[in-house]
Amino acid sequence: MIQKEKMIIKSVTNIALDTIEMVLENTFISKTAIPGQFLHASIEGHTLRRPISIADIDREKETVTILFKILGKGTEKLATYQAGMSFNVLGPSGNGFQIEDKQGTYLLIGGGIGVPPLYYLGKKLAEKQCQVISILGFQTKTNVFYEEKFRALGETFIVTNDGSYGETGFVTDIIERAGDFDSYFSCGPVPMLKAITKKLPTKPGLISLEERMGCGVGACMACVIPTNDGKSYQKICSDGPVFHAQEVSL
Amino acid sequence: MIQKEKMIIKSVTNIALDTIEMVLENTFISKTAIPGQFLHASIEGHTLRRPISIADIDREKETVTILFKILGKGTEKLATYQAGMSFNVLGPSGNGFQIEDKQGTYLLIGGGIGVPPLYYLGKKLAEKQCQVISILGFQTKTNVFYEEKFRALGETFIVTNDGSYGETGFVTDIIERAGDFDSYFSCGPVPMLKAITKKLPTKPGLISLEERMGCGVGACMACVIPTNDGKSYQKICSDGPVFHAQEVSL
Amino acid sequence: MTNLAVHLPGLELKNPIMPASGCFGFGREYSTFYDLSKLGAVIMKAATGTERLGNPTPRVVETASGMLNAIGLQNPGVKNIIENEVPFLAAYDTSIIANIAGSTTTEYEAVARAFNETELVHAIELNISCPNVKEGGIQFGTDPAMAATVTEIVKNASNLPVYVKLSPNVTNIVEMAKAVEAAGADGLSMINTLTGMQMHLQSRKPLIANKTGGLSGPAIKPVAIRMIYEVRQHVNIPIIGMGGVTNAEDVLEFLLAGASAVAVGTANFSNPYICPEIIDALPATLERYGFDSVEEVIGKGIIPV
Amino acid sequence: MTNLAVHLPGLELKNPIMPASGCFGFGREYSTFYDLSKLGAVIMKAATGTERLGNPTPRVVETASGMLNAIGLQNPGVKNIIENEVPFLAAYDTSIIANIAGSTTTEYEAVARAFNETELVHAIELNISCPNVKEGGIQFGTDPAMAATVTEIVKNASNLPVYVKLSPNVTNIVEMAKAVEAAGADGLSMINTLTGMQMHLQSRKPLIANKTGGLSGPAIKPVAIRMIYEVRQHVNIPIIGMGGVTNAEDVLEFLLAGASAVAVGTANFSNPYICPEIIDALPATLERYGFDSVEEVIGKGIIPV
Ligand SMILES: Cc1cc2nc3c(=O)[nH]c(=O)nc-3n(C[C@H](O)[C@H](O)[C@H](O)COP(=O)(O)OP(=O)(O)OC[C@H]3O[C@@H](n4cnc5c(N)ncnc54)[C@H](O)[C@@H]3O)c2cc1C
Ligand SMILES: Cc1cc2nc3c(=O)[nH]c(=O)nc-3n(C[C@H](O)[C@H](O)[C@H](O)COP(=O)(O)OP(=O)(O)OC[C@H]3O[C@@H](n4cnc5c(N)ncnc54)[C@H](O)[C@@H]3O)c2cc1C
Ligand SMILES: Cc1cc2nc3c(=O)[nH]c(=O)nc-3n(C[C@H](O)[C@H](O)[C@H](O)COP(=O)(O)O)c2cc1C
Ligand SMILES: Cc1cc2nc3c(=O)[nH]c(=O)nc-3n(C[C@H](O)[C@H](O)[C@H](O)COP(=O)(O)O)c2cc1C
Ligand code: FES
Ligand code: FES
Repeated sequence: MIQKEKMIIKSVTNIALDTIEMVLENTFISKTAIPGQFLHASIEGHTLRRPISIADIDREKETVTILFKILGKGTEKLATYQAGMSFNVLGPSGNGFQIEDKQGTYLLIGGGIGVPPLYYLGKKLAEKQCQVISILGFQTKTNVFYEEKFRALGETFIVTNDGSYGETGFVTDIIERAGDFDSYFSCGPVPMLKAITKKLPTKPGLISLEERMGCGVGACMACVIPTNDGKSYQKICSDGPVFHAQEVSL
Repeated sequence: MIQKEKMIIKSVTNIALDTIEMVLENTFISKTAIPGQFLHASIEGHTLRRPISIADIDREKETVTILFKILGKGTEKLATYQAGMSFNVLGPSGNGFQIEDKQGTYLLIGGGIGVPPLYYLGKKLAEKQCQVISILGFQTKTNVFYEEKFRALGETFIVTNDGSYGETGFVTDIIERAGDFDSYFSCGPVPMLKAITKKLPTKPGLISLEERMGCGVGACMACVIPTNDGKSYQKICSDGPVFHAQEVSL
Repeated sequence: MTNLAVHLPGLELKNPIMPASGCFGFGREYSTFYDLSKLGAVIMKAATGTERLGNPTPRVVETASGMLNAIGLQNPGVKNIIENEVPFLAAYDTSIIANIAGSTTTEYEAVARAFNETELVHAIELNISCPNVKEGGIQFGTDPAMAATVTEIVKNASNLPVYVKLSPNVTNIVEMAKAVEAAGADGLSMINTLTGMQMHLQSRKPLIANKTGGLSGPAIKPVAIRMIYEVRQHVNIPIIGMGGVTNAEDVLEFLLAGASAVAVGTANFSNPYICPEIIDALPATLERYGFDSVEEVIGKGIIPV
Repeated sequence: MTNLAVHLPGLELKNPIMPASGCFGFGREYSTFYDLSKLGAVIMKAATGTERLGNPTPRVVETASGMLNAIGLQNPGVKNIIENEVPFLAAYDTSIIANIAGSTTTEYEAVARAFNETELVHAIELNISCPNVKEGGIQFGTDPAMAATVTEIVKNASNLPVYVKLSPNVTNIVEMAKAVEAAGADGLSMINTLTGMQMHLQSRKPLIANKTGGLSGPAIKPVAIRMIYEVRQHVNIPIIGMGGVTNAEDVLEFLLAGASAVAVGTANFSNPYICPEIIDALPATLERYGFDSVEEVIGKGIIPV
């Protein structure tokens, strides 16, 4: 269930170019959220909330970690918030990544600011003794973050578009080298998701999508994505943001 | 000359009900402002600046003191600012109280949040060895501020409308008791100024006026007051806020 | 005790606050936040004759103190709404207002008739002003004669009181209001959104896929207040006011300008509890400004000419 | 190097930025903050045939991301302006645009003729859209035939290029634009303010003494962008865009939507340096979005239908 919750900022860290990691304290969210869910954050002076994925949770410390990139006025303002301050969110929002209760090998494919939700997912999979392989794509070296954290979960490939760090090219160029896997999880820009679902037409996969949101709770019909039959829409904020790879029309 | 200046907040003190005293550090304003001038303050999230009078100046410490009452969204926001933060102002704005270079006895008549500009004026008059008599009117006891500071300048009468502190009634009820004086200076709500100018038709007096402002520099014609002949307007932000008592039509 | 009740055609409101159409779906999502019985009424998302898929995305974007939307009337069609949504809302102790839309007068007529038959809906809000659909919608909302025609047809198709929702995108709002009053409207609902656009610098194109969208939120409140004030002086039917309401002071502004009740749209997105919070704040706010009841405030701010 | 110059009828602008009419007086006050030669042009406060005292106060109030104003065209009259203000501005290396207003076509004609004779003014902005005066003003701005008539009269009264300033308070802005283009307008200027109102809870009255005022500032930007985009597709004369501009990104939005230059109004009140700051930021902003010149951006955002 979604609630309106006050998040107390414990720390703010610049972890890559224009990329901020914030650790937030809140009992309800830390106890109830699952990987792939998001927080709909209220930022002072803004009419609409901003959706930000949950990147990690520490249930003992009752903290939730978010990572965000400064892209426009909302994230710019959020980046000025300091430890000790607080803001309210609606959350945990969305369906999240449903993890089956069977062991296996899972491939995580993240692009840019789509990487964060995969980290908490990877941690949960590793906890269940699953094997985790990660491919993380970034534009350039200064954008790279969380490399060590993913390596701690399993084999990890870093790709930069310009080759300034790790492999050169796109995440899809690496998929073959990752070896075999049971299913995949992906989050990132739509062109990346398109390329991946095209490249892996038969593999079961879950992808996490983005769209501009109004309400964030399923009431306003702002955040829709057409289903694959073209006959209806799914709401990213409440039916998603996670969908079966072949369920929606990208 | 008006400049756009950054004011660094040195202290914020609650000195009466909903009334804040802020000490602001700035070289230019503290060196150039005269009594009765105001600062046109930019407050985050607001399109229009807010005019606030200069209540005191310490030229050595290079600080300017303002006093303001929380009345609406702008002053409410300004009241949340803390020491160490800063905001920008246009200033020093307006003409201010022109003090003649002759000694004498001067009556200061302030009403509510019209009291602040009279304090710096009184200090300047006292420095010039003039005799200062002050009549300060407030709605009720919890609104009273700066009593001791005015007493340090000369004889001071405090009046509250409800009689909860000092004398009971309006500032005009006290004027006779203040004895004789050469001229008067007044700032406060328009009904008060009307009553005073009516009661003292022949005494020279300077009154400070308020009006809602746009530009604050004399360009937009928002803040006008009709002249006494009804044939033209004066601009409160640049021709004022201080006018000869009989020059404008209240 | 301050009295929040308002009596309007078909609507015995326990308080003047209701969520605005399209900003509250059919109430399900917000019912997880609070008891909908608290609301004066609920205005449902627009219903059309058959299912509509709406516009491509992006459908919304934030603007200064507001937002643009071009949802395009996505809804499952009146039949589905009556079967699946109205009964859910009817379980709450609140009035239900059905917002109806269409491309043709026949469609409007059919939707009105269908809601009339349910006997669970208390009033119709006739949406002649949706700026985000190619056909119908806004044409009805900008031409007084067409507005009058569709009002008459909908009035004849049902026994429900009809509140005609006016578009602010007109030269003369009074003329529109008079036309629908003469055609039998029981009330007015105003304002719908102002047509606006935002350019997306990266793609060098309008950001909203539909190009234009409807501007809502605090940005448009002065336009709403002005239009209600103007219309109140020239028509006798009550007005449900809306446009940028975010707190109880705003509600008083709308009432003073001549609205009899107030709908809250965009503010639900910023704060899902906004409606109950405003309702809770109303008594103290009325008192602070010297009023004992909501009805006493209605139109009080109008200076006779 | 990015090229900021724009060539318009009568106006060789070194950059596309100019203060909007009424928000900059006649430049004197702002000349103490910076060198006015930095500006592409200056649009002066409205001039009428004889002195106008304007409306009672309060004349302005802040609204969400904007403000209302009802100055009421206070100005010392065209003769005084030509004697005392124009020479002051003419000393700067910038173009001067005279905003003219009137209650009758005869008044418009006389003011236009007077400015024409000075030979110091580069263009006329024909204000047919001031919402804050009882006579003239807005009627001319909402009726295409009247707008055409006054445009023709002003064109005939002077050799100066005439930019007609359109009111957004109309159902069909394209119709207005086409009417004045056909009547000989050399350009358009849009938008003027949206008519709005704010109620004052304490006094239970409209806060602005004139009751209604003109809404300006970021709140109205989406309406301005939409109207410019619409008009650009249907007329061939250039548009000076305005409405809520506060930074260089906003300027690009207006250019993409079809404006050829951009005026900055309300933002001068928040920041007296706003015009030079935007001018300084333009080259880097153009570059960031892949442009080498201002002229290249004009109308680039329009999707052909
Ligand atoms: C389910 C979901 C999860 C997300 N998780 C993250 C995350 O973990 N880290 C992160 O950095 N970003 C994430 N995003 C993207 C993030 O929401 C946007 O970058 C952010 O809203 C931009 O806001 P802004 O004010 O800085 O940008 P502006 O462009 O100024 O925003 C203007 C408006 O557009 C919306 N908007 C802009 N870009 C996007 C976008 N890509 N998706 C949705 N709305 C957008 C904003 O919410 C706002 O309403 C997520 C988006 C979604 C939908
Ligand atoms: C020359 C001058 C000097 C002033 N000095 C002081 C002072 O020293 N201390 C103090 O507390 N107040 C002073 N005021 C009044 C002060 O400017 C207002 O109380 C303040 O602007 C209210 O802002 P708000 O956002 O809290 O109120 P809101 O009502 O939310 O403001 C809305 C708008 O109205 C304007 N406004 C509201 N009340 C006034 C007013 N009385 N005068 C001018 N504009 C107003 C605001 O500036 C703003 O644009 C002075 C006013 C003037 C003109
Ligand atoms: C996302 C969204 C969807 C809307 N859908 C409808 C609708 O279906 N029917 C309708 O009459 N108005 C619709 N509106 C308009 C609102 O009901 C309301 O008139 C307008 O938003 C102004 O109020 P506000 O500023 O409080 O949002 C919609 C508004 C928004 C923001
Ligand atoms: C205080 C004020 C006075 C104005 N006076 C005039 C005027 O005399 N003539 C005119 O054509 N427009 C006038 N306008 C309208 C502006 O020129 C401009 O069209 C409008 O404010 C939108 O731009 P902005 O949002 O940047 O302010 C005035 C606007 C304001 C705020
Ligand atoms: S954002 Fe409102 S339905 Fe998803
Ligand atoms: S506030 Fe603009 S002239 Fe005084």
